[in-house]
Amino acid sequence: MPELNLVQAINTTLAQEMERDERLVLLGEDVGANGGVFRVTEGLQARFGAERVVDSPLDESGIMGAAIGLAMGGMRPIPEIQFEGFLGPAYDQLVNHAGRMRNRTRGAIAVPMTVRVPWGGGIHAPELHSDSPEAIYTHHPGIKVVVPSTPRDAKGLLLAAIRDPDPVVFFEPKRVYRSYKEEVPEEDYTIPIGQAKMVSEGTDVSLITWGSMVFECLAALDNLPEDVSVELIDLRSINPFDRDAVIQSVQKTGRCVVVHEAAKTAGMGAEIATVIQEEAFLHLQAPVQRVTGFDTIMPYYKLENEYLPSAKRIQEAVEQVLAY
Amino acid sequence: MPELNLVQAINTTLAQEMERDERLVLLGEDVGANGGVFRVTEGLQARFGAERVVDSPLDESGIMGAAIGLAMGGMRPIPEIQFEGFLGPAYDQLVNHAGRMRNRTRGAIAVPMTVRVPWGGGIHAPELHSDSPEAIYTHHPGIKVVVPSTPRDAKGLLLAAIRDPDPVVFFEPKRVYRSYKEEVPEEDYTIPIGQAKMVSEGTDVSLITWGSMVFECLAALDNLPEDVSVELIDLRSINPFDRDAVIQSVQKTGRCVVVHEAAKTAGMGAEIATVIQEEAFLHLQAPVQRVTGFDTIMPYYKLENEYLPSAKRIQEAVEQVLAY
Amino acid sequence: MPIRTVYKAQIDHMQILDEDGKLDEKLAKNTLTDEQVVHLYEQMTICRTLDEVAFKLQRSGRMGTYPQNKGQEANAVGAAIALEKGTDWLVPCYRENAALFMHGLPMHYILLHWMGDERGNQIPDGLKITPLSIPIGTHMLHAVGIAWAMKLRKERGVACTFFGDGATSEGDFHGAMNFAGTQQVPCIFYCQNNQWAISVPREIQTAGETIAQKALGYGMPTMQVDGNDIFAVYKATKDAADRARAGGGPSFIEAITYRLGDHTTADDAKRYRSAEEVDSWKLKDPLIRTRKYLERKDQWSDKKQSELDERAKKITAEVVKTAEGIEKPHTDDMFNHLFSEIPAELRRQRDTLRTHSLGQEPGQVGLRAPGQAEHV
Amino acid sequence: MPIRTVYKAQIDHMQILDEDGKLDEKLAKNTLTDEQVVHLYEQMTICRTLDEVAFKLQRSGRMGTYPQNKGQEANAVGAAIALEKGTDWLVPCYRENAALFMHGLPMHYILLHWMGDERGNQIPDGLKITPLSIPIGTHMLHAVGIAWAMKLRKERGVACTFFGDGATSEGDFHGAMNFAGTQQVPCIFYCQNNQWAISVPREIQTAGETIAQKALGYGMPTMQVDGNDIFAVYKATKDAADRARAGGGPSFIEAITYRLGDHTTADDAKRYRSAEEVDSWKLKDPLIRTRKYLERKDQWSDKKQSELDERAKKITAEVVKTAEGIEKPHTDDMFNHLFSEIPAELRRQRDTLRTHSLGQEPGQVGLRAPGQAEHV
Ligand SMILES: Cc1ncc(C[n+]2csc(CCOP(=O)(O)OP(=O)(O)O)c2C)c(N)n1
Ligand SMILES: Cc1ncc(C[n+]2csc(CCOP(=O)(O)OP(=O)(O)O)c2C)c(N)n1
Ligand SMILES: [Mg+2]
Ligand SMILES: [Mg+2]
Repeated sequence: MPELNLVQAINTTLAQEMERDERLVLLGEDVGANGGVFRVTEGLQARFGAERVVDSPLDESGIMGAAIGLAMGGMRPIPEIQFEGFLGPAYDQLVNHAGRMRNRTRGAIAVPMTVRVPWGGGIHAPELHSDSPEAIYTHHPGIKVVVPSTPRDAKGLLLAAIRDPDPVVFFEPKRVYRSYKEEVPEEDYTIPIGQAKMVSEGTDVSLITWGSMVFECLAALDNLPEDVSVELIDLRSINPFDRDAVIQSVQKTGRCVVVHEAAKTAGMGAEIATVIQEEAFLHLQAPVQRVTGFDTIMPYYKLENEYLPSAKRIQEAVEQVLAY
Repeated sequence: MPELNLVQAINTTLAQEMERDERLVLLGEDVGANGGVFRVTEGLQARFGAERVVDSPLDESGIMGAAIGLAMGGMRPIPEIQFEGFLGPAYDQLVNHAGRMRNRTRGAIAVPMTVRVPWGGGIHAPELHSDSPEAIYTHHPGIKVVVPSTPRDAKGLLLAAIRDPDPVVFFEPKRVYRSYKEEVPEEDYTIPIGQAKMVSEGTDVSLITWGSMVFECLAALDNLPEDVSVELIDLRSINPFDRDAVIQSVQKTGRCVVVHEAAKTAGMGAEIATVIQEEAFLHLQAPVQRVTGFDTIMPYYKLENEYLPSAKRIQEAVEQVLAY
Repeated sequence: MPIRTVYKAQIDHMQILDEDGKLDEKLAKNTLTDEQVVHLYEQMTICRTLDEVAFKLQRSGRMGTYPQNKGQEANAVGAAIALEKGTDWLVPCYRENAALFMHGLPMHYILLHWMGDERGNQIPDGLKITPLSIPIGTHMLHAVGIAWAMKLRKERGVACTFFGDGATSEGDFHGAMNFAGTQQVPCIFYCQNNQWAISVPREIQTAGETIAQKALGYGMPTMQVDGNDIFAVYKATKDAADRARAGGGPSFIEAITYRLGDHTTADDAKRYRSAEEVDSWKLKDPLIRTRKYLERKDQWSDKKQSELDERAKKITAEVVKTAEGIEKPHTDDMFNHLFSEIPAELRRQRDTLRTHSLGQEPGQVGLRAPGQAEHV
Repeated sequence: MPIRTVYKAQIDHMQILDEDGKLDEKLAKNTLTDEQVVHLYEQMTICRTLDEVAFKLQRSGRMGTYPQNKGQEANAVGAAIALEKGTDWLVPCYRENAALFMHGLPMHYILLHWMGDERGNQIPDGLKITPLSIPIGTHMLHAVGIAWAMKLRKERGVACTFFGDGATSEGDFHGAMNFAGTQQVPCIFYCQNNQWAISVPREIQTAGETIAQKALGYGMPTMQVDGNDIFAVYKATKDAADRARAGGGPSFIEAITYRLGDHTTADDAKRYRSAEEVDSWKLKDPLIRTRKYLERKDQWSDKKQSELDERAKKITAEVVKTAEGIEKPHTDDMFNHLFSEIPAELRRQRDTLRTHSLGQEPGQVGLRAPGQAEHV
């Protein structure tokens, strides 16, 4: 099995699936000769031609709307939005068209497409290049949202997303792109959307997160006393998310910390905490705690590390939850 | 004191404030000769001229972006977006520019504007005319969000919003526009953004809501046994919301139901429930319950009433929370 | 060269059938046969009758807001007959009812839609039609994508999208035009410039002298036609479709027309436009003009007219009956079609019709056994 | 009339100073004095020196991503000198550094910005400049609003907004052009068409033959200029500003130019464009051409050049020192400026630097007494 980083895993998976399914078309800014600004689509235009790997005009709403039309016309588009901050102009097409089409036509018209979007902070990029808007696209019904944190998961989730008959937003944690390698099976496999991954089993406290924060949580675990048994869950899918995994874990541990990069208020941490208190109320030994970005704009990079949840902040929250 | 409905209260307040402050400019689709599709700006163009009450091209992003520029240039624009469903095209300008400008310029440039938007369901309108996206604009830092439920509150909150040095989204519950009248003082008064209203005091359960759901909650109260003492709180401001009022109420009652029109998942109900369990954990006698829109698209009007929280659903949740 | 000209353009306006029903024979060559004209006249009449019926339904509380097509019918029928049913896609806004009917949409679908029922959008299999689009100016991008798909799949189809003058101000109009141009997709942009976007007149919508000139920025062939003239509409659409099929890419058509009614039943056009203006446009009504032409060619009579009126009444009465005969949808319907497979939590919401989750023993609250899959 | 012409247009391209430094005297009349040309040459040289310094800062890890202006400097300085400092607004993208400096922005602000510090956007009082705009194509609407505000306030200022060829594809470009046209605001749309949007060439960006023709759709005066020619840039901008001040509304300028460097320090332009293409544009470099002109007019010498180079080095070294001397911002800074008054919960987050709320006695967890107001 080859060792791949996240960029390579997505790249090879795209190639593999484009080989298998002629309906796949990639479109986006700089995805062609340049191979994308993160090189995720490197070599694909040379291999599959400029008809299937399309450099688009600089217009995210156009990319999204045209992709919706391509899907309605029988293709399986994979639009790329260059950074999650530029989903803004495409928001209306995504939530009000892609997310509604099947429902408003009572199943007559579907929009099978996978929207690939580099996501999250941690790479010292300019403004609007480090956000994490997963809660936004989860609150709007009709769109699936996934955030793989490792190359192996990325492959399985990407294949599941592409083959899903509905629109999926596939957020790619930039910080992980080249910072982590693992063996990725060459064969075809999918990971069901909506299934969390148990990263480490534990009995004292549940730690729930996704994306690059999985690694920050792992770092936090390293600093915790040996006898603290943490159950670390990588949610992987945000919409729908694995309620069962979350609830069962907290029913077991009675304590929970949710960690995400996005701002706290009305973020996914709130939903997860609420589901826990709704469904595991009598098991809870302490309030569910949120370790998240602050309720302010993701700062320019000098303060980026202060904004993002750190291993230290996570550790502190875990300790306090345990001490409650 | 004149008895006014919500439309009249907003209309007269706009006129009053335009008289006082020359920097105010209204802009939007059909706000001029037509007085807005809900007649909220009726008569204002005739009174203040076409330079201050501007019929704009059909372009919500343009309206929002130009309003931001007007604010940067020293005016106090009041853009109207015709229905909340059409905030979609204006989303990027609103969250990524209006919401960020002060912070990204470290206070050098501000965007004082009030975005008026008819909001919510219940009037049997076509698709995208009945949504309630308050959680979206609350999750994105930098924008204040208010939802007055009565004419008197509307006046006080609108004046506070217009005079606020930062962008405020002013959601107007359509269902209330002409369905409720009350006396509205003629004099100038503001209601601080961030301050909830105690609609009725109680000791058994806190019922927290906003917008037209205030009236649905009142209807639910009518159907509850006399001896059930419900504390009904009209949140009025969503961002920031009155954490103190919520927490203190639940510390007293130990039980809480949150009601809103928007879809459940990642809606404001989650944030409120989470804050409650964070800050009043040991007082909670039962899980906080959410009575909300379902996690699907607001249906066309034949099923609209089935989608929206009803007095019956609210009553049921209150009874179950009490029985827990 | 210090100053040199780098670009030149010119836009023409075409009219074939004038307001008195007189035809320009040269331009009319190879356009519509008399038989076709009769057919289009009938379609326009039925559509207008439906408008009247729909208006009454709304007024009597049996239907929600409805936008009449009155006055603009020539655009729909002239374009529809120039396109191939089942091959070409129609991507409408909401003032092209007759085009949809001609391409196979059962008439009661339109009423169902405005009666607040998504099943009015549940386009029957085989029809190449997208549902009415409520958010203005956003659906043209879908037409571009559909046309693009046809190009990639080497199908001969063309996508024709309809929209109003107001829609040309939206950002997505710009995107659609630009993508269509750069990808050279077989797409026709049909703008029904009816002079108003609700209460906003064309002059406030854009500072350009014409709408047609907007296409110049995208290197797209463009022209103006008299949109109340079925011949001109037909010819412009047919030429654009032929060009698209031959690989010539997209085209833009600005059709000058007028809505004779209110914007919708929720509107009162008297608030913002003069009776004189409306009256002057009544003289240009496509129905009157087409009838005059047919009379001139001895293809029409009062008898035929009253037969047609009778038939239109019967058809539309039947349509109303069908639409009103359809039972209110089951609440399940609002959950079942969000995704191809309904997620577990949404299924719970559907089955319990509630979002709150109390009422069961804690410990078994709505939980399935681990790993137990959900199937619909 | 069956067919009649309803619209005609023509677009011209203007060059005054050619690639060899030769001037078209007639067109150059009333444009730049020799003294001004020297000044602009100096400004361009300093800006280019800053580019080189910035590049090295990035490569040595002392600064984040940086977009060089190299090759495009004539646009910035030619436009800046045509506009009135302190009266007219500059609403830039990120390749107009020299214009901002000429209108008063301290040079270290630009470095601070790219060093990941919002204080680089904290425009000093009195300057009419908006900060660099990262999201492409969105800031032109702000220029329109600012211009509109000046019109309403009866000020004589003009807003000039800069953007690239790629930016013209965004929906907000369309909106900005349309609002500017309908409101007839004093706004200049200055498009630096440098042939590329990162790796996407102009031909893939739009099917139009020119970018300038995009303005036709909005009824806006439009032209092309040689963007590496300070005279042409000056004249086009000055004419547009004069027209705007006289109430003539907005104008569009497409300036043909080229970025000689990579898109940013994160880019490698060799992946997508040929050395021949870059070489051919090196010959059109505005610095070379301006120097040739000055030499031709005996206004320049090798000595002056080495003095200037020396001075540029000193200035930019000073700027780097200033920027690097500014201490990392306090974490409070990311909270203090979100709103004019900091809300209570955000204040708690600022003061505790955490989002979770445990650690105090339950019952007093982070709560203030009821009614106790928060003041900053
Ligand atoms: C995005 C969006 N904004 C606003 C509206 C409200 N609205 C409905 S129709 C309309 C005017 C449309 O004008 P035009 O495009 O000329 O079409 P017409 O109705 O004249 O056929 C407006 C503003 C909407 N439906 N969608
Ligand atoms: C809305 C948005 N989409 C994408 C990007 C990423 N991006 C940054 S610069 C750029 C190309 C800009 O091209 P152009 O407008 O021609 O300006 P140039 O860089 O050539 O000066 C892109 C795609 C962005 N910053 N903003
Ligand atoms: Mg119209
Ligand atoms: Mg460029």
